Amino acid sequence: MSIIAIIIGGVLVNNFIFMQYLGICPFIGVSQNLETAMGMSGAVVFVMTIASAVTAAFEQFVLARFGLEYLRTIAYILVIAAFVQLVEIFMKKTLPGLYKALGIYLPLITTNCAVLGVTMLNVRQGYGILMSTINGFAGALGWSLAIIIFAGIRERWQLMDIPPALEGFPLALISTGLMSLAFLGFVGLFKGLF
Amino acid sequence: MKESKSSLGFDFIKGFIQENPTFALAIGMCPTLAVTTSVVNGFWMGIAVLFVLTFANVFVSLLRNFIPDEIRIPIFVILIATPVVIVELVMKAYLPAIYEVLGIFVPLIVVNCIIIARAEAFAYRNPVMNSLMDGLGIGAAFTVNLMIVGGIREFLGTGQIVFGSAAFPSVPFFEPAAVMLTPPGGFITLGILMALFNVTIGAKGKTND
Amino acid sequence: MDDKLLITPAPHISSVKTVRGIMLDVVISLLPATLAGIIIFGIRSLQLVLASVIAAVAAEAIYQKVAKKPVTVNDMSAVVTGLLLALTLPPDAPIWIPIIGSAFAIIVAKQIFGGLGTNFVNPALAGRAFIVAAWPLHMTQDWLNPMTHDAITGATPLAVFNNTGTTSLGVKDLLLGLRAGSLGETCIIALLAGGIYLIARDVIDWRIPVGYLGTLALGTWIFGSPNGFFQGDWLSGILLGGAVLGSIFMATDYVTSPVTPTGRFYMGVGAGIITLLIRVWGGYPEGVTYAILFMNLVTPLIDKYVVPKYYGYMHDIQARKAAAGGGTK
Amino acid sequence: MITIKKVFGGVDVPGKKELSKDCPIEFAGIPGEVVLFLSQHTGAPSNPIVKPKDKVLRGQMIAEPQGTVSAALHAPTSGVIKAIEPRFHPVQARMADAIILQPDGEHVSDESVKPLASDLEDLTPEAIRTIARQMGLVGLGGAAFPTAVKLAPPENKPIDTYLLNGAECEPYLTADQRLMTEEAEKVIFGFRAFMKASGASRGIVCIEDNKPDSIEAMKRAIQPYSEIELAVLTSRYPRGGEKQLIQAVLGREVPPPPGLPLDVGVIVSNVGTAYAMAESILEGLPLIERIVTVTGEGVAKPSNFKALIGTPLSFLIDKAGGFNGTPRKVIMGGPMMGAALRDTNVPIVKGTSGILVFNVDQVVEEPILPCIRCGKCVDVCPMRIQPLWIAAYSERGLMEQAENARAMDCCECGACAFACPAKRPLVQWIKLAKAEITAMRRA
Repeated sequence: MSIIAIIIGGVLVNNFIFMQYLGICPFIGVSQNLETAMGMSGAVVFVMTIASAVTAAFEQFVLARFGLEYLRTIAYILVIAAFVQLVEIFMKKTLPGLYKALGIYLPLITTNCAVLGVTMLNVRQGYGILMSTINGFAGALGWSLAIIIFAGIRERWQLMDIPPALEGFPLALISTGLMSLAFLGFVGLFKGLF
Repeated sequence: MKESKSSLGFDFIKGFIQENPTFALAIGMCPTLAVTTSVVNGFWMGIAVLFVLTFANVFVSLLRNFIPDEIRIPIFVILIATPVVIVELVMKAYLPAIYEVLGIFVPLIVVNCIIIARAEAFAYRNPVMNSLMDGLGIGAAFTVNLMIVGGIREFLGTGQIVFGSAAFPSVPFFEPAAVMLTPPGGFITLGILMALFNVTIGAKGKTND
Repeated sequence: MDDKLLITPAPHISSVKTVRGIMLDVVISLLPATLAGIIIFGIRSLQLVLASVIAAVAAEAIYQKVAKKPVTVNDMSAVVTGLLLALTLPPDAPIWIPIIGSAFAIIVAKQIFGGLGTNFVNPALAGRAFIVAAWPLHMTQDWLNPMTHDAITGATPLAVFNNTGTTSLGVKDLLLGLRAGSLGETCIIALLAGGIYLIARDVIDWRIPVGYLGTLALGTWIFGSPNGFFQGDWLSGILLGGAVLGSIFMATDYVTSPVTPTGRFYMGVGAGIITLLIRVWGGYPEGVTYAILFMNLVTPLIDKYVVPKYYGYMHDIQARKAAAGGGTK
Repeated sequence: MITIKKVFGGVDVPGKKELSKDCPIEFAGIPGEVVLFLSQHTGAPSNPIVKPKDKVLRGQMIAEPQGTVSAALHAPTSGVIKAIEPRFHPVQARMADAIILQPDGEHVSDESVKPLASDLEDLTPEAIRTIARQMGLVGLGGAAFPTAVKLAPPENKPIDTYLLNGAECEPYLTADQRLMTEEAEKVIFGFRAFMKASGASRGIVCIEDNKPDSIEAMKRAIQPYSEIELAVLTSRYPRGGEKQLIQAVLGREVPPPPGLPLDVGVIVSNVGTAYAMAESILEGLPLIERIVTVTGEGVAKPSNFKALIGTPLSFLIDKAGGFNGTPRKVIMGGPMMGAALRDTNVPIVKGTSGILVFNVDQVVEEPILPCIRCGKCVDVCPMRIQPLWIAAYSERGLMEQAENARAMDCCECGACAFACPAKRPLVQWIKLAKAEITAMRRA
């Protein structure tokens, strides 16, 4: 499966939100307006890509070598938590601008199901380090596309009288359902072509 | 660390109404949507979360006086990850079919907001017994939620609900809507259920954050 | 005598256009296609259309009664949704499919957001996507042969075209609609008549259908034929399937299409590209529903970034250049 | 002659000028009471220099301008000052101080009312400006901006073209049309005075093509003057807006607020103002009378009056044959930008160009529906902004977002609300937003 197929797969065909149910909580929590959505997307793309690479490397050089696959869950979550902590410290010093922009989202990301989810998917698909990184990047792109589109839609809700019972989560979930109906069209896209 | 003096019974019951993880607090969305394609899947996922939650609550509560405040999150993570690994191994051994169906969502229990939230908000501040009841209560409520959503989606999606060999109704009396098993169906069903919850039970002055 | 004077803000006169008038125009423009569907596919089409429209209107009335909101059924928007949904169905679909489809379209895709003007996806298409996902067999097999009304054997003309890049149907058959296909999509002449009526009545913007069909034709011409680029039969490409019905009546739905003319053209082009993607490389024979739904999702972003250059825009540009120029000097 | 067919947004409105375009201008006569508001122009209100019970003559100054951006007030007829008290102001829709004059019926002119010059050669630009200030001249197109200030552009902003606005794009109103047709020479004389005062080397008279009689008259009047051209524009609302006229005739765009036509070297004045300038110079008559069209299906005999400033509406409507059927709406100004009035015993002010009376069947009372995002308002907006978003933000009180959506650019022409199928009062919401934003900026 070549790189292009993974990218298109991650963004359109099996989008992390609309097709794989991953990363729903921050998706609904942070999509009130476009700026925060873009900020979150930046953080997620950055973290998911690097996290996939780091966990894939960790899998290959530590877990596989010493046969500790059963510790995968603990190992991965600790690696991700540590990695996010490291990134925060590193960015505070060298990239203050980017840090300030992503600041509030970085700690949030460790509990984002999508990050741990993609690392688990990489293992299931049997991807190497390069393929895992690309898959992490593609998944993050798909996630970002979804949240940016949703933020565009939700910005208009401030101009509407939404029934109180539906305010917040219920309407967000139903809207995500409607959006995933549209993404159903991409099922089977480019199958077997690349 | 103020210790709340709530009764054990209340700790168990509150999980169902005021602090219903899915419908009132709206946390733990990913598994609630992903695995609720059938009552059985919902049930087993609920049990897994129940076990992990209770295990974590008890141990956090046991060690709450020894955990330094600054690094409590990594310790919580370890205390949660341990039971998850246990569940993974047990399920892989005894319920391979279910484990295969639940897929990556069993290990994902580690990042499930419900567990970290309960550990942080309750177990870290309350005695063991209360934490145990709280874990059981929230876990049981979550299981019931998953089974309700799973039941609706399975019934509408396949026309019948299957328990092992028994199936109710034996022959579907309508053409099942396969969309209920797909993500769109899941999102819309849960959304409508949450709205109904807000309109009925939740409406009694409880603000839904 | 004076106390009865009305005090309302300027302007005190307004155009003859009303929301109800616009919806009425859309219904009128859909009648030729509906009639053609009934003639080509038999009385079954009429039953589907009636069931769909009645279900849509009933769903809106019931929801608004339950939600204790004023019943706005007479603005005809529910009638339009029901009619549009019916036209996209296979003629032999069972009667309960348009009923559930319309109910879903009106309640879940439109009313829960607060009624007319608040939904972000085209209700009819959301209903159709829901039905296709729920009962795929009905929606991919219940085709009928034109005029003879018997079930077709083999693939639909569009599926054949997607695979072979050619179609056995002559342009005359395509224009008259004598082919298997959805109830209202086949008779191109009737659709074009409705389209011209809407453009003449200034109800829809030509930029969406032209952008859509133009992009689809270009794309089909480039990628449409299996034996090499730039040889595709683009005319059959746009006359087959639901492209004409979708681009004239569905993509131009006010509430879910961009507000600026340029934005509308981009929506048309985008929908054309996605339809091509799905038809040539996708998993379904027809991509019109999903293309328009996807562009509905992206419409708020188009509206946010495709903004007309306001009056006096050039001055701000020159002022900024001068300021920047001043800075570097 | 330049003909301009290109349109820049705007809407096709029913002209409805046939009701009164052929009625010659007639003097409205002297009403029972004349009410002169101290603030009936843009800028500081004027200062009264008379006391109750003073006897005044026609054309005598009764209030002096306060500061540079202000205008003088003169007695429209001879009589006694009854009082200086607050009265309901039709345009500002609130109580405002006004000088109440009790006419004596003799209509005797003050001795200052005598020709100041017979030819422009012996008047310096500065002299023209002081005459404009002394005679209380303000723009009669509706904004009522003091003319003297307009004729004094700053040095760094030279004026190369002066536009005479005879477009009168508001439906029903025919005041400018009658003025151009009957008094073309005086209008051009006043226009040349403006050009001389502002230093503009080129003048263009702009008229919409639905006024053939005015076009003929003005073409003959500008014959001897090579520096003045005639531009005929296809009828379209709001062709007569200042910014829209500059864009259509000269292809220039005024910078966004606080930009002024000065910034692109143009000044625009109404034909009524030019005529008042000519009257001031040739007869020494201050701005005490103006042409007002009383029209609409609700008036028995639509007509164009030369009415005294401060004449109550009821007097003019009775002069125009009274109501024709029961009135449903009385509007001061045109149907697109005019203000609906509570009752008819309010006076006309310097900026009043017309009085419109609608019966029940002219007034369409439709419910306000939710916006269906049809984009008609975006298509017609001459300022090329998006009225639906500004109005939606304003409706919800989100004034910062309304400001970001360029609410302050709105020229309040009403084209969007006219075109809106959901009959939403877009202009009302946008005006509310503009007021809030100005208040926020000041706070």
